[in-house]
Amino acid sequence: MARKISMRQAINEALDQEMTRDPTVIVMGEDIVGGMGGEGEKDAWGGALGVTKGLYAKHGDRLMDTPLSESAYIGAAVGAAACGMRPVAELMFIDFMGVCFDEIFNQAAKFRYMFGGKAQTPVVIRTMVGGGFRAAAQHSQMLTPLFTHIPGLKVVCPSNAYDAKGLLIQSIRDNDPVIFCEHKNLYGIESDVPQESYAIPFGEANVVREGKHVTIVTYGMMVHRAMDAAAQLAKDKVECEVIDLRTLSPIDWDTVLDSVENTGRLVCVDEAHPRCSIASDVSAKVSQEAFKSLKSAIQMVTAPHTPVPFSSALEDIYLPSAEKIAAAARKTMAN
Amino acid sequence: MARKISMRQAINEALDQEMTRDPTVIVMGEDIVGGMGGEGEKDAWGGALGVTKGLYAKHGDRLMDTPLSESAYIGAAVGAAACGMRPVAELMFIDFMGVCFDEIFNQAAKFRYMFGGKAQTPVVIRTMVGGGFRAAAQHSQMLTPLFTHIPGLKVVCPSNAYDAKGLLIQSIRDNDPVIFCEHKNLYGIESDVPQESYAIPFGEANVVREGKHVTIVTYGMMVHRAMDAAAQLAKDKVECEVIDLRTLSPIDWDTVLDSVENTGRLVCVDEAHPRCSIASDVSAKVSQEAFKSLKSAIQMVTAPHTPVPFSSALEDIYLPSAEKIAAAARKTMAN
Amino acid sequence: MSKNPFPLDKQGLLEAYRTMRTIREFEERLHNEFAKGDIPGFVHLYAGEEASGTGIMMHLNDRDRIASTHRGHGHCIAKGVDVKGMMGEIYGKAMGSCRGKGGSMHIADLSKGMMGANGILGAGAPLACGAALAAKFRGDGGVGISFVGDGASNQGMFLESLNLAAVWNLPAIFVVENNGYAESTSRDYAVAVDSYVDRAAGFGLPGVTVDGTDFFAVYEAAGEIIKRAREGGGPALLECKMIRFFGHFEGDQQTYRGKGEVEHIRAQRDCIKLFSDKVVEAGVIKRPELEAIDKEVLKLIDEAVATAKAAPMPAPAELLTDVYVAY
Amino acid sequence: MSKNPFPLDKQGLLEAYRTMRTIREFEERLHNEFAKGDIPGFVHLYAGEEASGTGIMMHLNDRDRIASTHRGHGHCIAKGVDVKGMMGEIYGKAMGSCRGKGGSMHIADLSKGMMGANGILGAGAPLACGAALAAKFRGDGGVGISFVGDGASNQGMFLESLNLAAVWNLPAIFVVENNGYAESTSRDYAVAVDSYVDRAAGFGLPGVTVDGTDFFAVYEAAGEIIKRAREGGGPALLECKMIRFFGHFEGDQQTYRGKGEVEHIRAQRDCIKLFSDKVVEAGVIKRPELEAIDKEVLKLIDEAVATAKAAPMPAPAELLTDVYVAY
Ligand SMILES: Cc1ncc(C[n+]2csc(CCOP(=O)(O)OP(=O)(O)O)c2C)c(N)n1
Ligand SMILES: Cc1ncc(C[n+]2csc(CCOP(=O)(O)OP(=O)(O)O)c2C)c(N)n1
Ligand SMILES: [Mg+2]
Ligand SMILES: [Mg+2]
Repeated sequence: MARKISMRQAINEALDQEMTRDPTVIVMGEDIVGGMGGEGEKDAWGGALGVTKGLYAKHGDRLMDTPLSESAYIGAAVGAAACGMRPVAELMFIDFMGVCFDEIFNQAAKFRYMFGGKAQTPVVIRTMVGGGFRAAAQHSQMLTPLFTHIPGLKVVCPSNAYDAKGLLIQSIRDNDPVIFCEHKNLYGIESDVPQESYAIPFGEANVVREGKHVTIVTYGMMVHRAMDAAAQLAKDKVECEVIDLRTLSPIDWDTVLDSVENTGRLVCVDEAHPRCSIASDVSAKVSQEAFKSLKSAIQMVTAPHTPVPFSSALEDIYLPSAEKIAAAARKTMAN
Repeated sequence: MARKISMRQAINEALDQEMTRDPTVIVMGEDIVGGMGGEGEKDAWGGALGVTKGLYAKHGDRLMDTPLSESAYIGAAVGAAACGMRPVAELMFIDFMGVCFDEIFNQAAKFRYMFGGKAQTPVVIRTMVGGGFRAAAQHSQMLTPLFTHIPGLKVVCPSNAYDAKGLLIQSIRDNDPVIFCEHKNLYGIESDVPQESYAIPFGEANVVREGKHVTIVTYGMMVHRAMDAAAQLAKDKVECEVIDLRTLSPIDWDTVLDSVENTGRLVCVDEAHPRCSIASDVSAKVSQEAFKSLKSAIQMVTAPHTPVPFSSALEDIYLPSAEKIAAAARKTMAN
Repeated sequence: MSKNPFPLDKQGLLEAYRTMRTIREFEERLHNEFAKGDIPGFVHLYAGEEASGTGIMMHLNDRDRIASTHRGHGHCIAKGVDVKGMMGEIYGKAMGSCRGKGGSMHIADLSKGMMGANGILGAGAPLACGAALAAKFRGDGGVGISFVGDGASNQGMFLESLNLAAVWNLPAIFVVENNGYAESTSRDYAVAVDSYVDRAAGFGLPGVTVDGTDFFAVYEAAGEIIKRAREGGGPALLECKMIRFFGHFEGDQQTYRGKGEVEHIRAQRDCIKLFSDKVVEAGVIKRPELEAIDKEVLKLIDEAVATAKAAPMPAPAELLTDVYVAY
Repeated sequence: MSKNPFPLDKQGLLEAYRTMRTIREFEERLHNEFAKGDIPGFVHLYAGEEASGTGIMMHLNDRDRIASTHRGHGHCIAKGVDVKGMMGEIYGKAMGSCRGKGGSMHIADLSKGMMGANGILGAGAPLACGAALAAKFRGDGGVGISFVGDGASNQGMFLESLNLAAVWNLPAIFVVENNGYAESTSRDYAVAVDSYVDRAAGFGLPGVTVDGTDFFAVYEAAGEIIKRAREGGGPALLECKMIRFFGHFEGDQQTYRGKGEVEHIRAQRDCIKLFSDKVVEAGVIKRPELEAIDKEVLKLIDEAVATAKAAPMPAPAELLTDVYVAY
């Protein structure tokens, strides 16, 4: 049964269903329950933005609030995963990765390879990404490229409630560590989501709009901006094909390359900074593999090479806009 | 007066000369002196691979050994930099960045921007990078792309003793935080280095070999592999232009683009993993800016998307080889 | 006029009062403006905790440095950062302390020794060690002070810093502002030791716990610790037990708090009330003198808000300044 | 036959001896092979420290997990990892414990509860918390044990873990193997507290210090702590004071050590000698019984080295297995 629910609810439902299905699934993080040790309501917060709210009532101590010690509890999730559990640890904001990255990239990501295939580490790290929240330089970053660079990690970034549910379920069932990136500006966005449990396989991009003139490749919140740009361009009879990568590692090169072989034109859109980004990664791959198909130079629309500014006046121009995406697409048409 | 000295000596000399010139330059790290608190020799180690050996005798307490607490002492270096010092902090291996990344990317890198230009953070982080040492998955990584992605950081990776000295001096004098990457396999390599102090500006790549057929862009140890490949190809009358980027952020696009406009062919070589790498970054930029000049698809030669394996049999094929680089260059010629 | 039993002269007492009132007024106003929807982003208020920052900062000068937290407004004001610049910053305006680029969580003024509020918990502790190190090298008698909450006292960066400061014998001071909560999580749940004196002792540091709602207790304990640090006596930890008037951030419903908790603390444990009553009862200051300050403070905050609201946004070109833009 | 005054029966004592001898022989042999230039990479030897790992591991079974350090060979052997596989791994061969992909610093065998040596100091502490958490959820009475050196006891990840284990009341044990040095830096310089019992107390953890060269002291202290953890009594810290026979890593000239230090400890503080003398003097075991074990161990190590040297390298295809290769 499909209903319209928000991405926040979809994530909550995925956690609920997987916890119900598999007793080895546990969930931990700062204030993911909330109210521990105090005199008021338990489950007072359900996470900083309420995503895990209500799960404590159903699953009790399998949700664990943590001290403010990301290395310790994310490392504990990694260790528990290596010992047969399937922990989902929340890193409240991806911006906090700097205090716990070792347990992610040197431990979780490397165990399987480093131990000759004799270990698996099915841990999921749920984390909030992205700008537009006026949350300034240390609470607004995208940082997906840093994780995508690291072998052994899988990196997921859904753009809507339906994908969020299916991809989170897949993340929990997957035997490798997964960085599950939730865009804080998408939590409230609703879409049709079946009640039943379902998993969306990794490495399958979604063609969210078909078109024959220009391919736009992106993920996360930028999918919506790309769709807006495509709608603008359609008025001028420029038909964009918009591809939502959904998972950045693994990445679905086939869908991207097929599309560019058709359109001959590509715009890579990334909310991350430009250098060594997902946008440059996709641009590089396409220019190498679809060289002969390209009718014009690939365009990139990214955040600038600056920290995220606080002021709304600056953050609004920091983030790639539909206008900039449309302009880039027009540029590929002009050449 | 130029003499042949090793990259190890060149780095030591740069530190020595800058410490002599500027009393605000201080140096800190684990065992960079060595022997503190014990009964034997002070300056017993001079760093894990002896790079800072002898400086303690000259500069005394301006070299500070640290507890095994990278966040604390690298953060202290950042804080001291914001308060008027010019600290050079050693992170023994870049692989350890996961325990102190926050102080680098959220603090040092962002102060100037976040504080509206009212702060500067002239800190240098010297760190060992790269493979070929049989040091396995947690002591062999390149990781330059992770730092290059971050706005506010400058990233340097010299390929020889001459550059190491001049770039380190520039790093210390620069007012932004600099990640200074020293390839552990290059410490022993000698080249002509003037005794006098000199600074090499950032963002100026070095054309280490001129050629008209194919451009090879790389940095660090791979410069030597690329030169070997170029020598091989020269026998077949294929003339490679080899560009040593020297600094990855800022990066010298002009030199790269000029070269590709001449040759029309590009091979990007990177010891890092392929996804969101320096190689993909350069490839993206060139395919966008020099689209019309390109005669064939850009080729990338990188490490695979796997952790660094321990066994020599595997590490040798893990690292990009001169043969692979030559094959890639040939491929650009074939199309 | 009766004899002054306090460790500060009348002028000092009035100054302390003015600082605390300014913080309180600043925060109460922000609370109201936020509720109207006028203020963007995350805002963490220091109301209720004024005695701590003020009692400590009264000992400092501009060459002493502090590294603050996400809950940094009070520290900024007490350290002398311009209030209008702060308000402008919180509104994201070009006249803000950081030209609108930082926001509430990143207000800094290096010229005042304020190294920044910080969105990353625990990150200030190493920075304060660095400030202390710089002071030590310069030999200027300056100190570096790091503030953390009870929650952040479990962060590795903070814990490592205690050890580093002791090893290097730095003039560094670690203030734990223990308000009983980290967001919605009680200190009793998350900090696995009853006394911060014991935690400090685990790193060879002397530790002192004071009632952080008692300005004088803070002032005296901080004075001793700071003096010792200035004289080369090394680092120390100071725990201020205190209370938070508002939610963790604006918007927090605070259902995790016990029934009547907020009402109780506002009535019984308001550090400014406690301070005022003491100085008035001792006959050192007259109530109208305090009320005169209240008025001036109110005017200052009114002006600050009005100025901030009216001020222009940063120009678009500001996006690409103050950083090396390599792309 | 005289009465056995030891906490282990004869078989147990012989087993302990065999484990310690195996570690010693393994490490001495590596030292020599390394000197010949046959062994690649960084190698950190556990020789001299055998009583610690052995005394602790004697209490464990395969469902108990340990997270080790860069100096992990001794922990592996004591935890039951196959010695030939280990030697093969150190030589980078396909028959190695990790099929040649890990090397000395990454030997692991999850089936034996060995979660890996670790090249990142302090990183094992959170992992051991995770193992303890898993045991708690399964209710199988298992424990998670983290080893760190004195140097690594200053790492944030380790310090945070002490608090986390206490907050979650985990069956986690933190063993500080204090050999007086972190590389060339003395513990007295880098650890700003005299007693690890105090450091543990700063996180609400009971702590115990023992002479780590005394197998029996380690065995008994560990036994108590492990038993308490198994029964839900929560985490603890155990400091073993010990000595390192060789340099930090192979190639270290050790000029930072005092004159005669190494000779002294080899002569006076060799944990295996101390153990042997005790059990022989007590009349529980006869010297020839130990010598018989020595021979068997020597043979085992001879075979391990011969096998490792003769074994084939991993096939090139191995480069791309055991990981998702997305590119
Ligand atoms: C490294 C890091 N982890 C988590 C957070 C999210 N966070 C912000 S404030 C807070 C609670 C802080 O509690 P405490 O340190 O007691 O300070 P208080 O808010 O009570 O002043 C948390 C968890 C953060 N900003 N940084
Ligand atoms: C996070 C991290 N920092 C630094 C190092 C480099 N390093 C390896 S061993 C070592 C010293 C370790 O000392 P200790 O913890 O006492 O263990 P020991 O070698 O004495 O057994 C250092 C600094 C590392 N591997 N990881
Ligand atoms: Mg608090
Ligand atoms: Mg040690």
